[in-house]
Amino acid sequence: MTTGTLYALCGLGLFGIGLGGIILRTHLLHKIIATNVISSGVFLVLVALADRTRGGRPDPVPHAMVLTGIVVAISATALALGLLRRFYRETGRCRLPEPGSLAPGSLAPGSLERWSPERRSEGGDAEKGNAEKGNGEKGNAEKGNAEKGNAEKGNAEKGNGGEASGGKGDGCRTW
Amino acid sequence: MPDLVIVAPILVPLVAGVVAYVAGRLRRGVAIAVAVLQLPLACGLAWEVLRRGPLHYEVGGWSAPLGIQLYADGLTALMICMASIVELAVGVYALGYFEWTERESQPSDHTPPGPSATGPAATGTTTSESAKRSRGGSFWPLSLLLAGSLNGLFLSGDIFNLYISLELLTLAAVGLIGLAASLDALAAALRYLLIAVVGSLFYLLGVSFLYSLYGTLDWQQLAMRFEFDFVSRCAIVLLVLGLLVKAALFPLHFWLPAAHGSAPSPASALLSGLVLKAAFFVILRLWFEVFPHPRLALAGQLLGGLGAAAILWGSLQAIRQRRLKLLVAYSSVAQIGYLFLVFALASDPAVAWNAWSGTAYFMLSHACAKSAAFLAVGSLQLAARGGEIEDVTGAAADHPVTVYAFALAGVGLMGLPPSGGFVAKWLLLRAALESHQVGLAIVMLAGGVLAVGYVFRVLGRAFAATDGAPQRPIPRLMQWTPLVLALVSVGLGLVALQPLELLRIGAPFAPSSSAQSAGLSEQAGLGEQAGLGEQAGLGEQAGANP
Amino acid sequence: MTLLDGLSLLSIASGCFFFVAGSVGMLRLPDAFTRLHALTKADSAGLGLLVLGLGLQADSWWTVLRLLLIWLLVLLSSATTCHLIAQSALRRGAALRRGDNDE
Amino acid sequence: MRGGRKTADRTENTDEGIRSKAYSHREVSTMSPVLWILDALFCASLLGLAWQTLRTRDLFKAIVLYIVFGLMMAMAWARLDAPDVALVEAAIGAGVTGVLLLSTLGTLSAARGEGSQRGGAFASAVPVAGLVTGLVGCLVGVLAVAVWQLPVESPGLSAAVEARQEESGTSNPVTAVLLNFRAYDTLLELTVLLLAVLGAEVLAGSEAAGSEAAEGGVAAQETAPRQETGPRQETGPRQETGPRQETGTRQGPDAQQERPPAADRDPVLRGFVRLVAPAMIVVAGYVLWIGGEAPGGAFPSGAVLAAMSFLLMLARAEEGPRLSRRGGRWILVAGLIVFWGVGIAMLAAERRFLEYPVPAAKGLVLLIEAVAAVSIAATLVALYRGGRLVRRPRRTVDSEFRS
Repeated sequence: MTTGTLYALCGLGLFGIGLGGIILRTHLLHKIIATNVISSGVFLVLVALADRTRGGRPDPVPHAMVLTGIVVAISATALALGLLRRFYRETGRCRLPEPGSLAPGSLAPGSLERWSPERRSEGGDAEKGNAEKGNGEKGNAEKGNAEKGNAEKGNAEKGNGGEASGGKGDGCRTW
Repeated sequence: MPDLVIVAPILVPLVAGVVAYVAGRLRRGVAIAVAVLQLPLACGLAWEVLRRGPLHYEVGGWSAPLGIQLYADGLTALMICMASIVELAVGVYALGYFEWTERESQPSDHTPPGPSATGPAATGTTTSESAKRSRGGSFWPLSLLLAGSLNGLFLSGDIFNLYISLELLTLAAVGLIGLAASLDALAAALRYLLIAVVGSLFYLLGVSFLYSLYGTLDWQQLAMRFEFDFVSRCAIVLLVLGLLVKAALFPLHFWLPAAHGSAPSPASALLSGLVLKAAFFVILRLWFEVFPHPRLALAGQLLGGLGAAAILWGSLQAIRQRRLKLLVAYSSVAQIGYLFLVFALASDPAVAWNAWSGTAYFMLSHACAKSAAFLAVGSLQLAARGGEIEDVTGAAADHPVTVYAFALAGVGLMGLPPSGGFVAKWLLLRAALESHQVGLAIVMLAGGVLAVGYVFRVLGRAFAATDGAPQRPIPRLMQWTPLVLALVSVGLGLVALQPLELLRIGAPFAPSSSAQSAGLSEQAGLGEQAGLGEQAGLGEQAGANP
Repeated sequence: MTLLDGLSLLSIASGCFFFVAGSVGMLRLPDAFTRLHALTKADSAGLGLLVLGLGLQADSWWTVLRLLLIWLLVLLSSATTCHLIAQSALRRGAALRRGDNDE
Repeated sequence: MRGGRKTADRTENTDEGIRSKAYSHREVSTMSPVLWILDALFCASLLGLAWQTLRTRDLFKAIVLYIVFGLMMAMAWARLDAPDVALVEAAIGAGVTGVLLLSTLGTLSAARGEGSQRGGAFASAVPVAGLVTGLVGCLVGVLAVAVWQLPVESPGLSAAVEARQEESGTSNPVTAVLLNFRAYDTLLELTVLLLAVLGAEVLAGSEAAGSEAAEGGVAAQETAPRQETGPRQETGPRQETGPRQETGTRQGPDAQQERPPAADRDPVLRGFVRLVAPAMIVVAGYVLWIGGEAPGGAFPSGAVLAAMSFLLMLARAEEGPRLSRRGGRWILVAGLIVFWGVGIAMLAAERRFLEYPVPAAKGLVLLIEAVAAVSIAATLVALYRGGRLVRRPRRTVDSEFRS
């Protein structure tokens, strides 16, 4: 086995580990790290396979490709982290809801509970729950503003009514 | 100068995107000017391709294995025309959209804060106001960069360059979804970003296998050197799997409805109309022009089967939706299914041309119809102050133009004559029947019937008697642009000959002229077989001597 | 193997020993401050010995100079980082207890 | 075996010292069993680190492990004769990514005043996890067989690159590929960076009622204005900043340590920065310049500059030259503008797009790289700061910019 093959296999291993991580880990920061592990793996395969050239010189083309790839990866990572911070700031959580459960129309009546409360307790720490509760209150207050934008009914009941309308199946509101 | 024809569709929007990023208040003007300019550029490219056959351009003057090659054939030209039409319409619509949303939300910002909004919140609103303006402003550079990346992807002759283009599209799409700033949009954008990045990495791993096997990244050289061995098959699986995620084929579509349903409407139109097509375009290219091999037929059947499943599943979900934009987004899931039927159909060489050209035409007409539908729905939603289908009750009375636009777009989605969707489905159906894949034909018909179902769910509400509250007025731009785009999608059925002739150039299948002309003349009701034959002959000639 | 090689080998080996010791200390020592102590030992002494060993092997003074420069920079930055971490640990009251996530 | 490849054929027209540093392992890379075992150990530790990174529940630990992983990757690149990649991986892959991850973790855990945050459980029950592991394992297994079956030698393009090296205007083959043979890729790559900045800016800046809110139904869950009450607030560092954020830049890589703004009165850090920052500028210039001949170039150089900026921010010494927001934007896109400008100039000179005339190639490559390095550094800083290079706009600039 040549060095190239060895490192290519290692890259595949990283690819697999990252893939498992992105599927199985729930915390978004973990998922983002996992994508970076996957990309490291792919880059390693790319260079390691091209390491086996005839002439004896390493092939610069894959090196350039990996350089490009690293830059693309950091761009995507930075964007994902920006999204995560924003998402956290607005929801107090670091996990994606189940696909579709947040999309208001497709939310079955019971499905909101399916992911919010149990996930909330799953971190195992009370502080998080508190953080979210505080957040939720703030969210309600805030909703007053948002809905004024919508409905131009701009009065106080509307702000409070947000909670009631949450029952309509709107995933975000009951937080 | 003919060389410029192939570079300009990439150069102009990308440079304009950079300019729009720094230009401050000029950005809107820049964006619109470029959107208008792109249409003649795309037509120029199509004309050159028609005249000279497939075009090659070596960027930097380095020939293929070392440098990057741009390549334009009929399919590329058609895609670029498609993109420029949709981008123009979306750009014009967005002018009205962002101006209007800013204007509409401003008064509420200035109203005295309610009991919930205390002092700090009030300062918060001023912050938010400027943020909002700049956010509407970010649409322009993002959409320009998106347009440039799309054209770059369609023109690219290099599989690594395709990877970068795909990533550009992903990041631009995420930015566009993020413009909506709603929580749904954030979650959808995050999910889309993670999934799309992993998809790209699958693709890149496939690229690395191919490169280490064949020592080239140029797909035409790859096509010449390609051997169907085990490693290559692994590479095919990786490439196609990565792209399937981005094209949202049925079991991998789960990110799509939320992402397209929560983006701002102009962005949804771009994403559903164009970005999905880009990933599919790459699969189409690679599958039929790089890896064509009889033993791919089985995998093709699998993809076709998934496509059929997507048609049924997406349509049924669309019918079940309560929200307008999700309905349209699920319709995209279904329509993507039609595109994938080609992999099952084209395994029979006799019908391959019909299936392939039908699919390409389907991309074109679906891009127009779906974008029009999203734009129309966006207008209706704004007018109705709500995104539920219920909310548009009676919209036809207040906004007849918009409702009419949605209906026309629906005609395209359902594939009724004389729309472009009809031509495409007709070609696909013929291919299915002639290759005795009756199941697929039935699914196609069922998909059409189901599309009638979901389109009429909206139309039914729109035409229902209203219960009083009149809807808000919306700017003219936002009423007429969807209508024009929808008219284009319908009109595509009447001018099908020219695009199909364009497609012929550099096509992977020699058109079996008898089936082709018979099919076309029947559906288009033109009956000028002789003329068509002539045109076809010309097209072939043009293709032969570039 | 010349004397120079031998010296170089010795120096590199002892440098590696410092690194191993530093890592073990990092893992085994009970609180932030003692761990920092272990780490900076590895940084300064271990790296210094490595640089010495490599410098003996270098073929030009220019290279030796650059190796020394590297060492100097690492010394500077590790001292600063150590200072900052210790300060922040102090402020957080993490002193002298087993911290799981302090450094 | 890699024994066959040696340095004999390198055109040695550059500083011998650098060569011997950068490629020194080549002499010993004949595949001896000892070396093989070392390689295998190295790969195993890479895999182990990745595994631990994704397995641990403590996110802080995960990030630190990831940074270590990135540094190990850099060594792997060096081992694979890819010193250019090693430089960029160490600087960007490990360094900047690590900074971004840590600062994000800071924002996340600052909300709860904790130093670290639990990563939470795995997604699913054991059978599902088993299924996923099995599937991924199968995929990797099949791919491994494919890798195993690859011919021992790959065709590659090194010969082609070597043949045209003379015309490329640079004697570092990787730079030649990046900035000449495949310059178009690099141009698009810079566009990717711009898109990331744009996206980050959209996300960080859009605090307001979204357009969808006006559109109606789509639940516009609006964020609190920044001055919210609630548990997140008593924290020190905040990462996100709106256009008016006045709190400056307390957060740094160690933001989660909840440091009061002590750096102002911290003489050690200030002294260190004062010493190191100029040196880093010199290094960045050197790396850029040497990129024409040896490992280096715009990306590592930009990363060094960005690292310097992070340091300056950490020491709160970043005031420096005053910039308007628009000025910041110009810096961010300067690299792209020059790159496009060169490409278009070539078109105007009746050449192909990005086809440099051979005598001018060296100068053009250097020009593009120099400007690109600054833009890359600016971009990395901007990504760290939520899409803006300039954090504290003066009001006038802000209002002027509102269109």
